[in-house]
Amino acid sequence: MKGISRRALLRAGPVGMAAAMALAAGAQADDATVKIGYAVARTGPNATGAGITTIPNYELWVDTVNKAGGLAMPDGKRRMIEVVEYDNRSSNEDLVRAIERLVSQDKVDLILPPWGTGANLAIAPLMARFGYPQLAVTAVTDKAPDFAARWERSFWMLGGGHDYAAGLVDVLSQARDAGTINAKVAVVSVADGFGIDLISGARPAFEAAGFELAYDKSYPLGTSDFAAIMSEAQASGADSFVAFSYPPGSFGMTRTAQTMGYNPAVFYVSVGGAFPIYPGVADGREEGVMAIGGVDAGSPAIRDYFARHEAFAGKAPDSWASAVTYASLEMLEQAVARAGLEHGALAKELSEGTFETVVGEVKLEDNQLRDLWWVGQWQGGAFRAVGPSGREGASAPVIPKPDW
Amino acid sequence: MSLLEIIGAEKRFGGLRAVDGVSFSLGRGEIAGLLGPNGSGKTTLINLVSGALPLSAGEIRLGGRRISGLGRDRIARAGVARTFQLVRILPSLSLRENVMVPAVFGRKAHWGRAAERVADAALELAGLSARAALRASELTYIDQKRLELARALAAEPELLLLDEWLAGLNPTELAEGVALIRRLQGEGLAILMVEHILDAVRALCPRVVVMNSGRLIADEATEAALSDPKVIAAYLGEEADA
Amino acid sequence: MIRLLLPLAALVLLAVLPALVSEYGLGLLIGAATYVTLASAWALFSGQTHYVSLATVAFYGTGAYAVAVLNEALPYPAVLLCAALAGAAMALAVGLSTLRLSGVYFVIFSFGLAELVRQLITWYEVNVTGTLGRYIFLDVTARGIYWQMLALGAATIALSAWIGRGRLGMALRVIGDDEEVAAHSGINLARSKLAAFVLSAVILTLAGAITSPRYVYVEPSIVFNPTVSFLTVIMALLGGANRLWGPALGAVPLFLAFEWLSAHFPDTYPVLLGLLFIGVVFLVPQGILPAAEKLLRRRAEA
Amino acid sequence: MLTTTLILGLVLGGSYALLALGLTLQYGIARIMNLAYGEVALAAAFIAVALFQGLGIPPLVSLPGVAAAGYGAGWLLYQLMMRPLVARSGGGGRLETDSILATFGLLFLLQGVLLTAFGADFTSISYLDRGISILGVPVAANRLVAFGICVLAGGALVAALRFTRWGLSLRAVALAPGAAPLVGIDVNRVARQGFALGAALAATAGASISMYQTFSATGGVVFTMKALVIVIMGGVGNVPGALAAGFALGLIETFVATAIDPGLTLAATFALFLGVLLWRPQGLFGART
Repeated sequence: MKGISRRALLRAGPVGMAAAMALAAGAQADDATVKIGYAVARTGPNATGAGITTIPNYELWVDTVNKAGGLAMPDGKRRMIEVVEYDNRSSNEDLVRAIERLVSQDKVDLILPPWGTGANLAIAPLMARFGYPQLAVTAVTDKAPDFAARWERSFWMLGGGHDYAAGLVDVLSQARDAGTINAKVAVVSVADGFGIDLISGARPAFEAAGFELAYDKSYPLGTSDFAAIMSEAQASGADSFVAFSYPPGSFGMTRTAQTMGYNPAVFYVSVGGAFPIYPGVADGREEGVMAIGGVDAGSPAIRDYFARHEAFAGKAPDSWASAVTYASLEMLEQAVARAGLEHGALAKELSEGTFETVVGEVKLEDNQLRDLWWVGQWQGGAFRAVGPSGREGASAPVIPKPDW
Repeated sequence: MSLLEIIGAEKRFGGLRAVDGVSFSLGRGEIAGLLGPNGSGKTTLINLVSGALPLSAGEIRLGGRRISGLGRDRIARAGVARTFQLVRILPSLSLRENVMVPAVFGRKAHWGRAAERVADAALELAGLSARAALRASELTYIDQKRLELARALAAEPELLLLDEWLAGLNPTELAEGVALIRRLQGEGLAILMVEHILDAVRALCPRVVVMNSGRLIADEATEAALSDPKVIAAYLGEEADA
Repeated sequence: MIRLLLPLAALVLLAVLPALVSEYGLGLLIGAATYVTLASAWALFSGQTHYVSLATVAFYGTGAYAVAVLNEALPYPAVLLCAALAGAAMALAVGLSTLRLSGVYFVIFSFGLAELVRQLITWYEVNVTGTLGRYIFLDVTARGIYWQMLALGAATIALSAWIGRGRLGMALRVIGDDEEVAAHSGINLARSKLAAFVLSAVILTLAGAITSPRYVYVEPSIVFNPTVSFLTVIMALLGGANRLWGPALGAVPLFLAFEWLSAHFPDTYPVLLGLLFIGVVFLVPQGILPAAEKLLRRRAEA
Repeated sequence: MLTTTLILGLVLGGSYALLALGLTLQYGIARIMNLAYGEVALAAAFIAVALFQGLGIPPLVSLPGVAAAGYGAGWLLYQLMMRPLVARSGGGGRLETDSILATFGLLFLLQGVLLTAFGADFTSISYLDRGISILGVPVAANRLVAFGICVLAGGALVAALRFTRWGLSLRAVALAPGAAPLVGIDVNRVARQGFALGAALAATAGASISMYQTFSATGGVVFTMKALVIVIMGGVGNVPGALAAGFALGLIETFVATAIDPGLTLAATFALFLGVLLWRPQGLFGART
C-alpha cells in the first residue's frame, strides 16, 4: 500500500501546529523564523486530492528549505520556516475560518493555498483583503484571467478546462491529418464542474477541427460501473476514446477497457491518468495511454524532483499538478529572496519576475502560468508531455496506442 | 334520531373479512356493550368508528352526518373520543397537559384558562386532581387508565368508545370504574363499550351488540342476549350459524 | 420579565462583540451563530416530534445555491426572500410526501435527500444551463454576515419559544409522545408536522443563504457537505433537543471543541467526532439540559 | 445489444445484491439500521488489498478469513455497542433512532481509523482482470467471481433461513421479537448472530469489491447508500427481496445507461428509491407481516 508509508511518516512527527524546525539550523540562520500557514484538507472528500498533490509537496519544500538553513532573505540572511497547519475538513466554511485564524491569530508571514478550485476561490477575497499573495495552483478555471484581474495578488497556475480540451484536440488533429486515426471521437464526461468545463470546451474545438462526436455522454460523479458506457463507446466506431474524468472513473474505465478488449487508437483519461498509481491500475499495460497534464520527463530538474519526492514521501509525485505545485513554492522562495516578506513587493516580484523551477524557467503572464503541458502520454514507464507539440521538451505522441 | 348509525360496515384485510356487513345504531346518551369472542372484530369496529382504519364498504354517521372517510382528527373533533385496548398515555407530559390536549384540539377548541378549566374538571372526575403536575409515565397502571378516561372526557365528546377499559382492574378498582362510567352516562354521554367482564356489562348496559367472525349475531337486551343460544355458542367457540 | 430581559441583554452584547475581537474571533462568532441557528431550527421540528432528520444540509445547501443562482439578477433582500421560498417549496413537497412515513423510513429518506437534491441540481446544471459551479460576488462583510446570522438565530429561538407556548407546540409535543393519541385527540397530524417542518426548513435555508457569500464559489459537491447535517443533529441532541435553549447549549461548546480538535489533531478529527457522537447517544441520550434538570430535581427531593 | 445489456446488468446487479444482503439481515433480525455498513465493507476491502499486496494472498483465498473476521467484529460490535442500546429501549421504537445515531458515530469513527491506517489515496489492485466472453459479451473475471459469490451466499442464506432450525429461530425473531422468547428462543443470541452474520456478509462484499473497483477511505457512504436503496426496494429485512432488488437495480442502471443516458443512472436509482419509499414502504417484493 503506497498510502501507508506517508501516513506513518506523518504521525512520526508532531501533528497540528508542527514547528517543522529542522535541527540542522545553519550558522547564518537568523533567530526569527518565517511563519508559513496552510489549511489543506486532511479529512473529507478533498483529502484524497490534497494528499496526492498538495501536502507532500508542501512538506517536501519546507523540509528542503530548512535543511538548507532556512529561507533566504534579501539581506542574505536565512530564516527557518515554522509551519502552522490546520485541517479544513473539506469544508469551505472551516477553510475560510482557518485562513482568518492564520492571519489574525497566528499572524503568519505567508499562506499557502488549499487544494481544489472551489477552495482557492473561497479564500481569494479574504487573501486579497488581507493582502497576502495567493499562488492558486490546484485551481483549474477558464475564468482565471477575470480572477487575476479581480484579485491583484492572486496567481493562477494550472490553466482552464478549455486549454486542456483544445490541447487534446490539437494532438488528435495532427494524428488524423497524418491518417493514423479516423475523424470520429467517443467522449464521456463526468457531471461535475471540471468535466463540464472540459466538455464544453472540447465540443466546439472538436467540431472546428472537423471531428465527429460519435458518442458524447456525461455520467454522474460516483459512477463505479463503466461496462455499459464503454461498450457503447466501442460500438460507436470511433478510433479515439476521450474521458473527461476523475480518478475512480479514470481507473474504472481503464480496467473495463482492458477486460473487454477495447483497443482504440487513442485512449485518453483525465485526472488520475498521470498519477503514479496508474501503471498499477493498468496492470503494467499503461503504455500509450494519454491523460491530462504531463512533465518533461527527460529534464534533469524533473528527474531530480521525482527522486527527492519519492525519497521524502515514499511515492512518486503525480505528473500533472505536483510539479507545478512544487514550482510555485520555488517561485515563492526566490521571490522572497529578492523582495522580502512585505506582501506588496512580494506580489509584484511574483507577477513580474522570472524564476528557475523544476518545470523550467517560469514567467507569469497577467498573473497566470501559461507555459503548461496540456496532454501527456505513458511512454516507456514515464508519463511524458506530448502537447503542445511545439514546446521544448515535448515527446512525440505514439498513435495508435499498442493493444492492452 | 340516533346519534351513531353504522350502516353495512365492512372491513377486509386481504381475504379476511374482519367486519362483515355490520349495522346498528346508538341513541344520544345511550350506553351499549359490544361483545364477542376474541377476534370477532370488536376492536376493528371501534377503529372503524374512530377513523383509525378506513372502511372497505358501508357508511358510518354521527348525528346524521357522515363521518366515515374523514381523518381521525376530524372524527375526534366531530365528537368521538376513545380509549385504547392497551392503555396509551403521553408519557413525557404532565397529567394536566395530557388532559388539556383534547380540550385544546377537540370539539370546542378551548385555549388558555378555558382549556385548563375543562382539563381540571376531567381530572377531578377521574380522581387525579391531586397529582396534576406529575409526569404521566410515573403513574400506576390503574391511574394510567383513569388518565386515559379523563383525557377522553376532556374532549367533551358526544360519543365515547371504550375498548376493554375495565380489563386488568382488581375488584375494588372495578367497582370504582363502573361507578365512573355510570356517572359519565348520567351526564348525557353516549357510550359504546367493548368489554369481557360480563358482570360490569350487566351492571352498566341495558343493551348489547354481539359480534362473531366479523358479523353481527345479536343486538338485544343484555339479559336476553346472554342467554341467547347463538351468543353462547359463539363464546364456546362453535360455529354460530351451524 | 427577567426571562425576556436576560436574552435581550445577551443579544445586545453579542451584537457589539465584533468590535472587540479579531477577524478570527469574528469567524468563530459566525460559526457559532450558524450552528446555534441550525441546531435550534432542526430541533424546532425534529426535537419535538422525534422525527430525526438527517436532511439539514439539503436545505442549507439549497439556500446557498439559490444565492449563487440569483445574486447577480436580484437585490440582496429579494435573493434572501427567493431562497426562503425555495426552501419552503422544497419542504412542502418533501413533507407532503414523506411525513406519513414513520421512524426509520423517515430517517433513511432524509439521509438520501441531500444526495437526491445534489443529483437533481447537477443534472439540471449539466443538461439545461451547461455550466456547473457558480460565483457569488456580493459586498457582504463578515460583520454583516454575523449580524444577519445572529438575528436569524435570535429569531429562531424566539419563534421556538412562541410556538412552544402555542397550540402548534403542544401538538408537536403530543405527536412526539404518541401519534395515535394525538390524532384521536383531534390533532391534524399532517398539518402540524408540515407546518413545523416547513418553518424549520425555511430557517435552515436562510442560514445557508446568509453564509454563502463566504464561499464565493458554489458547486453542488461543496454546498451539500453531509457533515453539516451530522453536526447539527449531534449538537441539538447533546444540549437537549426538546428544550428551548438545549440546541444552543449543545452547539457552542461542540463547535469550539471541533475547532480546537481540528487544529490540534487534524488527522484524528473524524475518530474523535465519531467517539463523541457515540458518547452522546450512550451517556446523555436526552441531552445535557434535561439531564441537569433531572439531577437538580433529584437533589431537591432528597 | 439486448444480450449485452442483460448480461452486464445481471453481473452489476450481482455485486449490488451481495452488498445489500448483510444490511437487510442486520436490520431484519437485529433491528439495527447500520449506517456504518459501508465502512465495514470498506475496511474488509482494505484488509483484502493489504493481504494481497503485503503477503501475496489473493483476495479469493483470504475471503473466508476476512468474512470470519467480519463475523467476529460484528459480534463484538453488537455486544459492546448495540446490546446496551437494545436493553435500554426495552423493545420500543427508540432502538431504531438510537441505533441510527450510534452507527452514525461509528461511521465517522471507522472512516477516521481507515484514513489514519491506510491514508487518503485511491486503492486498486489487478486481480482476475481477464475478460471472459459470455454469449459474446466480454465480462471481467473478477466481476463474474463476485457474481458467483453473491449467488452462492444469497442462495445459501435463503436456503438456511427457510430449511434449518437455526433459520427458523432467526425468522421467528425477525417476525415477532416479543413472542420468540415464549418458544424458548434466546432473542439476544439470535440478534447478535444476525448482526454478526450481516457484518460477515459486508466483509465478503467488501473483499469482492476490492477485486474490481478503485476505492478510497472516504467512499463508504456510497456503499451504504447503494445498499440502503436496495434494502428499501426489496423490503427491509427481506433476504430474497434484497437479492431480487439488487439484480433489478443492476439491470435498470445498465438499461438506462445504454438506452437513455448514463447521466441519469443515479437519478434513476434515487427516483426508484423515492418511489418505493413513498408508495410501498414494505418493499417491492411481497410484504413482511
